[in-house]
Amino acid sequence: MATMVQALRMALHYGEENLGVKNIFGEDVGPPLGGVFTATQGLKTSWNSPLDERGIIGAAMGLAFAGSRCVAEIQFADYIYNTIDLLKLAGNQCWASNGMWNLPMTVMTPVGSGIRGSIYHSHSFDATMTHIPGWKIVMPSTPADAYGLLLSCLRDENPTMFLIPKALTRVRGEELLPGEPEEKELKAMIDAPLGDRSQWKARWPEIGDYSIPLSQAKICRSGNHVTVVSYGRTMPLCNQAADALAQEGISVETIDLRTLWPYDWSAIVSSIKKTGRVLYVNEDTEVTNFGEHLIRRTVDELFYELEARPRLLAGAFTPGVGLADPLEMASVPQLGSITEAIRELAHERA
Amino acid sequence: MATMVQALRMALHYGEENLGVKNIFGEDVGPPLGGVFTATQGLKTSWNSPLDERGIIGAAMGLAFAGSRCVAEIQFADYIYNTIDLLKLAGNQCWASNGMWNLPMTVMTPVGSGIRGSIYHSHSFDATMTHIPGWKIVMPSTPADAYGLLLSCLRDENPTMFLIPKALTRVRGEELLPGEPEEKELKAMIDAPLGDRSQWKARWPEIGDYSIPLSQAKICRSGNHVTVVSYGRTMPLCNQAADALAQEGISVETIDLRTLWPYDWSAIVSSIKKTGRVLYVNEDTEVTNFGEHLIRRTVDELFYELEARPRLLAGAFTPGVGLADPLEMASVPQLGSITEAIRELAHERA
Amino acid sequence: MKRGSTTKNASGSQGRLSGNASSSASKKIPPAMIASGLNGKKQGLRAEKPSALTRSSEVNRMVHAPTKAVSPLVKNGLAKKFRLDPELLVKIHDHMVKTRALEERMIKMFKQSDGYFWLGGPGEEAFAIPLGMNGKVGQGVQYDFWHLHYRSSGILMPMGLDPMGCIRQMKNVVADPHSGGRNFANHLSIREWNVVPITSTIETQYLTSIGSAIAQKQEAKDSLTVVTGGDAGTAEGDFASALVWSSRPGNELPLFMIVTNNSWGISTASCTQHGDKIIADRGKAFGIKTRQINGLDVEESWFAIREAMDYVRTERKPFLMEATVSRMYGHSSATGANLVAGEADPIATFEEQLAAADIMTPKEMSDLREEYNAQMMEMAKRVKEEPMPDPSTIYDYTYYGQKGRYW
Amino acid sequence: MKRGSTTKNASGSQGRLSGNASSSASKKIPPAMIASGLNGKKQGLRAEKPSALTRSSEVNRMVHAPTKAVSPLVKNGLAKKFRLDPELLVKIHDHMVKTRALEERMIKMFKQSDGYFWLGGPGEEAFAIPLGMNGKVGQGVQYDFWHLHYRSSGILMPMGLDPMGCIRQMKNVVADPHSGGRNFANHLSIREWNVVPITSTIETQYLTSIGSAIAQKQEAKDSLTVVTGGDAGTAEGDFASALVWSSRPGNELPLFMIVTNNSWGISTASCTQHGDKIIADRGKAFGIKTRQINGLDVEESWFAIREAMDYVRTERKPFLMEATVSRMYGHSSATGANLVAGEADPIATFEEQLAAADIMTPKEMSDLREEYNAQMMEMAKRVKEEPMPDPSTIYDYTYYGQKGRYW
Ligand SMILES: Cc1ncc(C[n+]2csc(CCOP(=O)(O)OP(=O)(O)O)c2C)c(N)n1
Ligand SMILES: Cc1ncc(C[n+]2csc(CCOP(=O)(O)OP(=O)(O)O)c2C)c(N)n1
Ligand SMILES: [Mg+2]
Ligand SMILES: [Mg+2]
Repeated sequence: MATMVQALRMALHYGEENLGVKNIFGEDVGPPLGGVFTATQGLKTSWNSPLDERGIIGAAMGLAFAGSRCVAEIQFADYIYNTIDLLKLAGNQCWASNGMWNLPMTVMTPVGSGIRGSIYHSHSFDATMTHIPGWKIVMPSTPADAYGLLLSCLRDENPTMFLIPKALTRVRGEELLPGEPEEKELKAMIDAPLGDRSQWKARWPEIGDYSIPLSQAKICRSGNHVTVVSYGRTMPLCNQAADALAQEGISVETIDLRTLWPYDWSAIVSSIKKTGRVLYVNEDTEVTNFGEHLIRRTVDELFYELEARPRLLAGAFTPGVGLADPLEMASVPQLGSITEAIRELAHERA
Repeated sequence: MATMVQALRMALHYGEENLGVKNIFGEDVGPPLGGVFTATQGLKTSWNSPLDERGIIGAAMGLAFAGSRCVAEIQFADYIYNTIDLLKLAGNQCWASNGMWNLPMTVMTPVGSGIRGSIYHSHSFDATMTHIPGWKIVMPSTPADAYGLLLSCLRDENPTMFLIPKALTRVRGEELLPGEPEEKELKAMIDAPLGDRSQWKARWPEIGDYSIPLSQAKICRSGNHVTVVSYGRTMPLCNQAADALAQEGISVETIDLRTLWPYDWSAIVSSIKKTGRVLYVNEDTEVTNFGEHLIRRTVDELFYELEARPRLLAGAFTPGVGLADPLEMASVPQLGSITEAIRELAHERA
Repeated sequence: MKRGSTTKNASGSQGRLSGNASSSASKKIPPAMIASGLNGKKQGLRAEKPSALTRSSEVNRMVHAPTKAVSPLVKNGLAKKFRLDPELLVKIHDHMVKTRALEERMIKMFKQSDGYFWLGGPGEEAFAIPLGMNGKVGQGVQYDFWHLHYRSSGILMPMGLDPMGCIRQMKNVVADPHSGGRNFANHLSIREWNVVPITSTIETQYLTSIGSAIAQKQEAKDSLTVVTGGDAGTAEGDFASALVWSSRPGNELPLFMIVTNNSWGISTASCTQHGDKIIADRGKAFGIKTRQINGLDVEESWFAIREAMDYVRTERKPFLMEATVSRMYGHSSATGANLVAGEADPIATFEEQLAAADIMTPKEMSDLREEYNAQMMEMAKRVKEEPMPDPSTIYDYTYYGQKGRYW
Repeated sequence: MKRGSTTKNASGSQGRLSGNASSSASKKIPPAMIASGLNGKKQGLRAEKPSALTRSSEVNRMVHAPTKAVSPLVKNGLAKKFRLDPELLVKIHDHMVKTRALEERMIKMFKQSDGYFWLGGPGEEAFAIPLGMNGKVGQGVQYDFWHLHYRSSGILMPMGLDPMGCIRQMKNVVADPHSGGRNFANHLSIREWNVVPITSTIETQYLTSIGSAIAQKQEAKDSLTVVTGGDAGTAEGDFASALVWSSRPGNELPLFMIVTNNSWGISTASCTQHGDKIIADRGKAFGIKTRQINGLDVEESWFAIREAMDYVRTERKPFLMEATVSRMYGHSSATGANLVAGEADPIATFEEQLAAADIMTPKEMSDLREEYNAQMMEMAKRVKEEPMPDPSTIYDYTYYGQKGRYW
């Protein structure tokens, strides 16, 4: 069972071989490191860029203008915040030229907490990013989804933003990708060795064209009492909470949004129509948060079908995630707080 | 009756004389132009900076570190989007140093539509900015409020963001500031002449310490049926709509939020408790919008007091505001759409 | 106009061009292709789209023609001794006048409230037209890419820019071919010629230019990327990023970086902000070839541009050029868009030289000007009748090919 | 250690210092003030806070003492002929060893899971300590401001940095004086000494440094702003912004810009990314004084820093210095934090020189190292018992002075 970084690597390889990806670049993306999370090890078109995020996004846009498909990495989403103007431009070039131009490019960047990254390695990016029109935005929570969504990004004619939940990069999936060798074998094939790597070459397994369409959510657990919508790091926690609460007789439907924009509203609607109760969970700071958009839309379209007020569980509105364990735990949703929020919602009187 | 830019100029002068403001700077902020909206004409500490927004925000932070109070202008909010990382830093330095440092600095920037600014001179900034912790954020809708709020910003020990609704910069107020000379006289005193200005000096009227505390909303119109919360360009439109709807027997309470963060929640609560209906109006694009935060909080705390679903009227989620008149009109709230939204809300069956 | 009656001197101090050009020829790299026709006929309202692959030999013939005897008509040694063929000079002049007529018409439109905002390039023609004429024009990575400043109508004119398209954008009508009525005047976009959308955001084009130059480095033998911007804008870090990325050892980019220095950023004088008295010198620490030129002079521009482009095309390495230009109508309509005293007029200078060299008569030149003025006026009149975009279209093309509200 | 037994040569090729220093004295600008005591006593666990206004004359005496006869103990001409007074050399060495001991203890803490992350400055001591010692240390605009990179413990050590504070930050306990357990190791912040919070965001310090330098230009006669950063980081446009802003004609800033060049950005070799082979050369186009030095050598660093600081203090103009340093334990704990073969050790070199010059014996030096190692170990032990921050405090100090949830 591949980890998420292994899945990303295989998807990028597939992209190089089959989808015309010609450049995979960013800070420390090429050899010898292959990315600080190793997502780009062994790839034939990967290279190290100057330490310049604005240059990285600009270069990606220019490559896209030239019709050369690329994947640009920003090492941590914390360091993408000096490029918001460029992301806005990338998202507006088709519109501004009244449909003349399109920018087929993918930006990927690790987001969120979970590795004790403290103030400058824990930021989320979903709130800021979903406010920028013209992009498609995805965030997987499993290796298989990471693989399949990345393939769809690499096929899209528009700029795509691939958010990698950094806490999950080394978590193994439960599903095998078609053609995926077993764990040890896979590791031997595509993980760069420690020490000297100058002679090393990846041997790539034949993983097929397993792609997951954008804008399609996934029902992770079916249930009738409460709908929980999440993505990324908090998604597995929501599933765990659902499993635990099943013991208490609370039937929770969990939905992995997977594509944040344009998102699968119909999946949410069907579920809420069934449960009448919804909790949105993400770990970005809670003010002007994407979950608040989802609540607004829920209120707009489903107000009179709700049995309880729709809720958001998100990150505390602090300037950062503190390093010390108690601080990180208290700043972003954890299994405990998620479980509690679902339980409370389930028990609220209609 | 001063215009908003005149009020800003007088407040900045007051700041130079009484509040320790030592540098007012930005692109074209100093002589001869005194700002593209003339907000900084005639001020003794104003100067032109290099064309570099990142340098401008960085310089402001450094001045604040050095205890030198400053006002930095970004010529249009459209051009502040390459500094979001720096705004995040300015907002986190006190917190990151566990209270050791504070940054007394004010950034001001014109926002929004209304001057046919098309794609790159019409952006709003309230959504992105309210997602950044550690700042106080204001946005006036009248000259008097502009004066009073700016004074409070210049007194604050924290970074303050002053958003100028550019559509209202030349609109005259209804209230006179204490000590304000009449219109013509004021113009002769503080508006730079056309042509050669090298010998010109402003003569400043004695406007007192008329300041408006931050985090205090203002009830513009009292009413019982519907609460409307807005700020900036759309605020006068909401008031006009309220006046018009009064003729139809709809009693609208309009609230000018004035400080967007930390905002005056209690003013909103009192009003909604009375009306049971609320419409939030702003012109930023509607996805992951600050009004959605206000709706979320309304739902969180007042769900069971609402007689109708709370609503948001905001800018269309497009990559920009198009230049042609029909495009701008259709992209951001106008008097017609605001009036219609209030009417619909008032008529919705409880 | 009198053809062939002038002088030509290819052996001056700037005579490196022919050397370079022949060295490029010996490397079997096709020379730069000219962007516009040379038949000397006045063009009709609708500019013809030139073929990118024609006329290169024609240009070469004219530029490299053997030196002729000095014309007896050149007066007192005061007149410029042109090195370019008269036919080419006349063509350049034609594009310059046409560009100016277009810009001045758009200024008038602004003043008559037929458009909300104007900014553009009067004062840059002597540099812009030679630049555009030396482009390799077409679509895709084998052709030059253009990441341009908002004063670039002159660069695109010799490629066959349709003035009506510009006027439509000025009036923001739905038929505006660059933005469908969404963007400001001179925010041009032409995918067929690799002209990426011009944005107002100062200096970001220096970042995007990196990418198309990378693609060209990887996939093309002689195409290059041109990026232009103003002097004040070089204070943005993005300018430095282009220097860094274009000079990575072993990965140098075919990037022709240009700074058009008009000494101002809106109301702010360069000399008050720029310790880098010669902006081009900023390339030196990176080992980038640099040059500062007088962009108000047609021939100096022509030869400097040819030389730089040949270098970039053949060496696949960057070049940084700073060209002095003027800002004849000030920054934009926001500052009045009136003729500014003291700003040099490169067309006036060029016309004096052309007259002195007996290449064109004053009457020919004023006739030409009037003809173009009349054409532009006619277009501006026509555009008044054209429809605005429909409000229902605001969501169109948020994504490629998408129409209508999508969420 | 043997005092006064070594050589001193103030007349070498780097002899400009005394000239500059005396010229600054003649302008009645107070000389740079030394940041740390010189009494040669081993410091206790708790470093004393030095007074910013003391000891300047003491340093001057040592640096400018008349040349003494060459010690007979200097061997074979191989030994370095020191120009600095032995007492000062011993003090520098003391700070270097103490800094190294602190960093190596923090690395051990990381490996023992007493902290989540380490990065720091082993390999930079020969440059860092002279830099810190020449600061004018205190609070407010009349003192130097420090906008520092995350490898700067050595700069602050001579000012009196409390190692226990660093160790507390490493263990993110509530008593961490720099961030209250919120930030990574070596993300120091000391308002009393104008050390602004060190952030992880590469190169943004070059932007903030502009502001404190403006304040000093306006309000102070001889204080300056120091900004430091790595080599790879200069690819960010922010580095160029500092060059632009510090060299505005007539508004030049007292900004001492430093690049510590260790040839790497994490895993990426500088030579693969930087066409600017000498980073300092980037200042030249701006008319900024520049210099590239060997930051692995104590005396070269000392004199270059003095000279540069004197220039900035007296002329109120910027200086750009590039110092070669090493990265002895690699980038950070993320890359293992193991000793890297081939990386120069400036302390080892310095100790050989000190021994050869008979300024200290190997035994004295190893005793010193052991003593500091023991002190640091003791501190690391103590910190294990200290409490973590309380979760209820996450909102504290979002605003100045504010505690608890505020909205
Ligand atoms: C990023 C950004 N900041 C500010 C502006 C506002 N602005 C428009 S033009 C201009 C001056 C540009 O000067 P320069 O780069 O010299 O170009 P010029 O207009 O002189 O050709 C400014 C400040 C902008 N468009 N973009
Ligand atoms: C803006 C930003 N981008 C990326 C990073 C991730 N990062 C941390 S250190 C580093 C390399 C820095 O290299 P250099 O500037 O040479 O400093 P050194 O670590 O070598 O001292 C990178 C890329 C960051 N911290 N900040
Ligand atoms: Mg200019
Ligand atoms: Mg380095």
